[in-house]
Amino acid sequence: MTDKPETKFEPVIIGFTCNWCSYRAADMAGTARMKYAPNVRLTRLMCSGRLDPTFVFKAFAGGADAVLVSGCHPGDCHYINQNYKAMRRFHLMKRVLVQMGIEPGRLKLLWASAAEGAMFAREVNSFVEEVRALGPLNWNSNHVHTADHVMSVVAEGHEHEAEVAA
Amino acid sequence: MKEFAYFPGCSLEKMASSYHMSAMETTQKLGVKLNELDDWNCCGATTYFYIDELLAYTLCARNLAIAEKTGLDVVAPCSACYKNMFFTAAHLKKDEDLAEHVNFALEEDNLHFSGNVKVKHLIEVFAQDIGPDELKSKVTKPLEGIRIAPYYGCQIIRPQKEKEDVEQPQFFEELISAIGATPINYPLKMRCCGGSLIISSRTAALTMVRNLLQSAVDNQAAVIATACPMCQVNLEVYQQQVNLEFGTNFSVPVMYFTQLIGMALGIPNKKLGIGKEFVAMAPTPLAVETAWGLPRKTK
Amino acid sequence: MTDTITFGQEISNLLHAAEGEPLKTCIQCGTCSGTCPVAGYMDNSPRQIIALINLGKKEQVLESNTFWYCASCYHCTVRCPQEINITELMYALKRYSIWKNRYKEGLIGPTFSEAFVKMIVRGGRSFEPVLATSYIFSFNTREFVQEIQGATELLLKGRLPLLPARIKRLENFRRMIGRIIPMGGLE
Amino acid sequence: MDKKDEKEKIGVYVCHCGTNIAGVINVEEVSTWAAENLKDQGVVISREYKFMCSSLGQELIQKDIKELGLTRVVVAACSPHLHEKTFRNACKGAGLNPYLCELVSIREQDSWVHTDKVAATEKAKAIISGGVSRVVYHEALEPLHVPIHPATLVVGGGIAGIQAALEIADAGFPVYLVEREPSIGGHMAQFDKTFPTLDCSACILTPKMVDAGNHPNITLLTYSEVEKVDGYVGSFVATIRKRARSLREADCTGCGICWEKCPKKVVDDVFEAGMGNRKAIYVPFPQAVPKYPVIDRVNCTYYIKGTCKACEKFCPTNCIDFAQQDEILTVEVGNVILATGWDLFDTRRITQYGYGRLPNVFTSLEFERMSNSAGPTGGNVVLRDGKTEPKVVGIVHCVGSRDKNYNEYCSSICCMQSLKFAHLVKEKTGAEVYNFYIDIRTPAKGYEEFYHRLLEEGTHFIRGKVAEISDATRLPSEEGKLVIQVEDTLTGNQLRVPVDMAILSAGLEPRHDSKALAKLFGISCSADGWLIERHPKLDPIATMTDGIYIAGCVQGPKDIPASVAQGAAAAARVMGKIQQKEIALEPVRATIHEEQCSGCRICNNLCPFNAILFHEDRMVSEVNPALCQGCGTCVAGCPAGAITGTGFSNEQILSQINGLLLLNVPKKQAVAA
Repeated sequence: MTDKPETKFEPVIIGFTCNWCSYRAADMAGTARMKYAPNVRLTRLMCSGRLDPTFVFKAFAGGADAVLVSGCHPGDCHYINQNYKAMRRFHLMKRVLVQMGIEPGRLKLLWASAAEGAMFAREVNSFVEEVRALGPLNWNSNHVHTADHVMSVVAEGHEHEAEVAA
Repeated sequence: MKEFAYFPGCSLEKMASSYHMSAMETTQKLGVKLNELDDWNCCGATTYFYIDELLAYTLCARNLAIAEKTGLDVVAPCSACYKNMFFTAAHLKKDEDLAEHVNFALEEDNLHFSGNVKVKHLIEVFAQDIGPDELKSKVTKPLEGIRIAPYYGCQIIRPQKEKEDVEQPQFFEELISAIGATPINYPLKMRCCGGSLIISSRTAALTMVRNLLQSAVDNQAAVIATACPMCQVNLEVYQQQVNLEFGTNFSVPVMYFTQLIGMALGIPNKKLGIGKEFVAMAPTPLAVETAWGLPRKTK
Repeated sequence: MTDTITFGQEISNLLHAAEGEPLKTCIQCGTCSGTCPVAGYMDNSPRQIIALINLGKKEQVLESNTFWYCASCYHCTVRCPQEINITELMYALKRYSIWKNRYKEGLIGPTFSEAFVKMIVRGGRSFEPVLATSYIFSFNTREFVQEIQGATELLLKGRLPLLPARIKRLENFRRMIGRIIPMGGLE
Repeated sequence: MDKKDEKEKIGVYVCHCGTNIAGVINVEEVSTWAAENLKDQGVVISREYKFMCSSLGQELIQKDIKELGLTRVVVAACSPHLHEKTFRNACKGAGLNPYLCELVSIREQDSWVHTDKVAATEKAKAIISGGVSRVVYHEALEPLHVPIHPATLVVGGGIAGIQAALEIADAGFPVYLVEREPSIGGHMAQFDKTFPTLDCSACILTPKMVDAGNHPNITLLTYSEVEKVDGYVGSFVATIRKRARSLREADCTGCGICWEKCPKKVVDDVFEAGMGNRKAIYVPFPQAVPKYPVIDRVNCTYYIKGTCKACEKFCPTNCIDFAQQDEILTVEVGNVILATGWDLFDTRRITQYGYGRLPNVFTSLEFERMSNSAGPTGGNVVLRDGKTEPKVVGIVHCVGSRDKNYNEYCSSICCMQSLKFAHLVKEKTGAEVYNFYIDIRTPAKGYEEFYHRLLEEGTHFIRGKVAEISDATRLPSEEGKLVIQVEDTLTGNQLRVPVDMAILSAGLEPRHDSKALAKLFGISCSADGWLIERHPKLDPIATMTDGIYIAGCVQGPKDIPASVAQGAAAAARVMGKIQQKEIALEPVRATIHEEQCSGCRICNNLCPFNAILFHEDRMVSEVNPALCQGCGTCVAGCPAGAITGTGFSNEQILSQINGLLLLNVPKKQAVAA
């Protein structure tokens, strides 16, 4: 980090997309040759409802500077309403991130339909800029840098969810 | 007893003093206390927004901030004041950046607006907080047989705030029924009286006033009830000019709804500011004569 | 993407609480103009104004009397099928033309508005007799006589103030305005 | 994460896609990098090729599988939505289980969207690294096979449902046709003429209704509703409530004496759109199928007061049964077609158009009934007084459509419907007709020609959305008329058009209970209430739930030809399924490991398809693999981690994340990336 002060910080962002809407939005952006920042690396899930909070914390623990969670628009889920569950988890994860000393701005939720390639590209760009402004993820040294620790926090997240589900 | 902060607005100081008087009298009788805001300033009508949006928001916010200090919701009897204050409060609550600018200016008068004031129109206090049923129970001299045209005008209901009916609302009619009078249904009850165009675009405004008066008269209105000083002035004071301009012969009394409610509650005319109008309300039906304490004519 | 900002973008930027360029979504259905009580007096109907803005015809828009005829009744706004706040658009155009000091000759609106705001900035409250001087002299003789008659009658009924009302904390008030508009701008 | 004991042999194949990928990404560099740096992961070979999807490219992979004994394959090319099947089949051809192949996208998500060649190349490495890490945890899977029950449930007896039922029944398979109203026929039975040919609606519909009623393969269940659906494609079990008609159908001849003698008149809000009356015992219209009446128990004097029984007294076959109970039927079917149709937009919501307040404002359905010779006015176009013919008629388009205050979408049929009305009004009364439109949309065969015909007939067309309809008259010429206020946007004129009658061409809305229907059948429904098809272009009649198809207006507003086409198309799909006798399902499913399940039941509520069963006796949950659609929400929600999602397991995803972050790559190179 110290060698070239003039180089821009290039964040690494892990993106979770659902098979039906947001992954197709990314495909659509590609087919239409829309350009966006190369900082996002996407993973495909069948549904945003599949997003286990562990994945997000694993990504942070593994060195991602930010995580993008995306799914179908509320009301358009191909599994009826599972994206609402993703939304609930998203809010819980934000809270947990704060407890872990990570800026909540490093986690973004994006609803994108299969037709919204342009929007997807635009939102990715603005997210990259937001994360660039936050700088590299500098995890508080008090927090142990291991997956084990993350898991214990995740378990806490699950308890919250159990309450919500009940 | 319900209590509200009260923002009278410039018109009610003199031009529409009868609205002010009747508002105070009727609310007191119905158990609502209106506390006039300390050192309020003009809301700017529509003109501030023509010149500078930020200035407009700041001037409205000053009144809102003064109201906020009292911890009460604020009531405006004038539709333009109401609309300005309502949307200023709404925008400031939503737009942090705007609120910051405005509050920076307000510091000069040791004020701060944090968005915790609800803004109501005076007629909403009657329609919602008091309610037609409660009003009806307090009526001592029902205005039986009087055909009243409720004139909503524009800015009480427009622009739309939530999902309320902006085309055919009924609350004004309900209040008129509650005081024993007959609300008339006429198609132009929601149309504009011309507002400040009476100054800048006279012919246009006079035509609008003419159409409104015509619609009310065609439906046999004995009196038009308004809830806004601007509407009252346009419909009443400019009636003569309409007659000159179009060769018509209108003579329709235009009263504030609070004056009509006041009559039904048995408040003396003088306390309601009756007598300041250009077109006196013709005491045709017998019931009204009794209500007004006038001697009955023998036929 | 163009570097220069279009007239439509300029106007959209003046619309508070609007995202993007709402005017671009206009389907030219004419609901606004059909609803407008003053449309008959406008040289371009509100719908045409939107079309002109979208075409970038700045001169034609500024020469139009349309927005000075808007009575702020908001009837078009509640009916617009695309939820465009047309009344706010009219406000925006008024502000734009005052800032650019460009408006159709013979309009009372701009002069009156400036007089009104100056009055409030001075005293904090409205005072009708002073206000009248900003427009009354532009009336023709017949209108002038009618207006004076109306005023006299109002005075006789005790409905016109003889002295201007002022607010108490006027100094604070003026400093407050100073934080929004540098004094001298309007004074 | 513990590595598996036995190392997989992985082949990596990077596609150039001509210059589509190679133009931005340095494909050779990526390929070499993978061979060198992903060795620890098990990569034994890495190749690049011009077009991997070509037969030569596929053969390249197949050859390596056979010769090098590859156990896993990663192809870095286009989106899996394009060629996943291709490469899976290639692997299958070489004897490798197709699910052991992973396609990662370096085209749509890399070369096509980035311009910085270095960054794009580095990203491609990360993407491939993710794919390699993931594929290690892939499992050999077999598609699920489910037998198909030959019967079909068709819900909704309008033209789309009738068409679907007839097609399937004609092919020799049994159909249950369920209709809520006492007769099939739907909205089409209410119409007079159909655009653009002006065929008589009843003339073309009635034969089809009769066919459906008499068909040996169709079980008609009218006055009935589906209450519950269990099961999955191939074997659904539907519970249907057959409401009591209050008469024994077997004995009824449909002679009509009962409704002639019934003393109770009721305003018919359904079939006559409020324009006419029926009796408390009634058939909705003379050509009703089936011919049996029903007793409307809400309005029948006997059910209200306990006396009357006029129908029973006069019935020649003694078939009236006041004590009849609703029947609950359960039927087993392999597929379902939903064709429940639409509701008319409630024009009262647009108060400025005055419907309900101004008597001579009519809705489109009211006009349909009025112009129908079997309707309440005997086919005469008259004002609300029932006798005066209008001299001027205004037809308002886009009522409740193309308006964000009501429905944003275009209802697609109203333009043509309005043109039809204009023609009928002119034909029947000779009145002047004004059409107020925003745009005239005539995008089907013969439609534009019909519009031209109307232009020639002298109908007035005014381009402008009507602002309001009122009785606020000003001029003597407006006296006693309705005034339509509108801007003629083509000339910029403000118009006040006085008319005697205004017809509101109201839009189509989803059925008021369409959301409940979607929930009942476990399919999705858009925010405005139309059911969602599997693909808007390529699969408009299937849904995301296997075995459930949609046809007609339940999917979105459409005209009669389109509804019929969809009904037939849905039938063809169903018949194809039935012919297969069994179907293969993608094995992306969740499974619960019983020994880890704590029986907390959190997953039970998470599943949108009710695929998770709870065994009270053992206190564990179990996933029904045929019902499970593989969304994975339960996998993510299980606090005990007892659920695995095949194809998207925690190991697969977590390992892919590691790969994407280049954690599986020796440190030196990772930093360079």
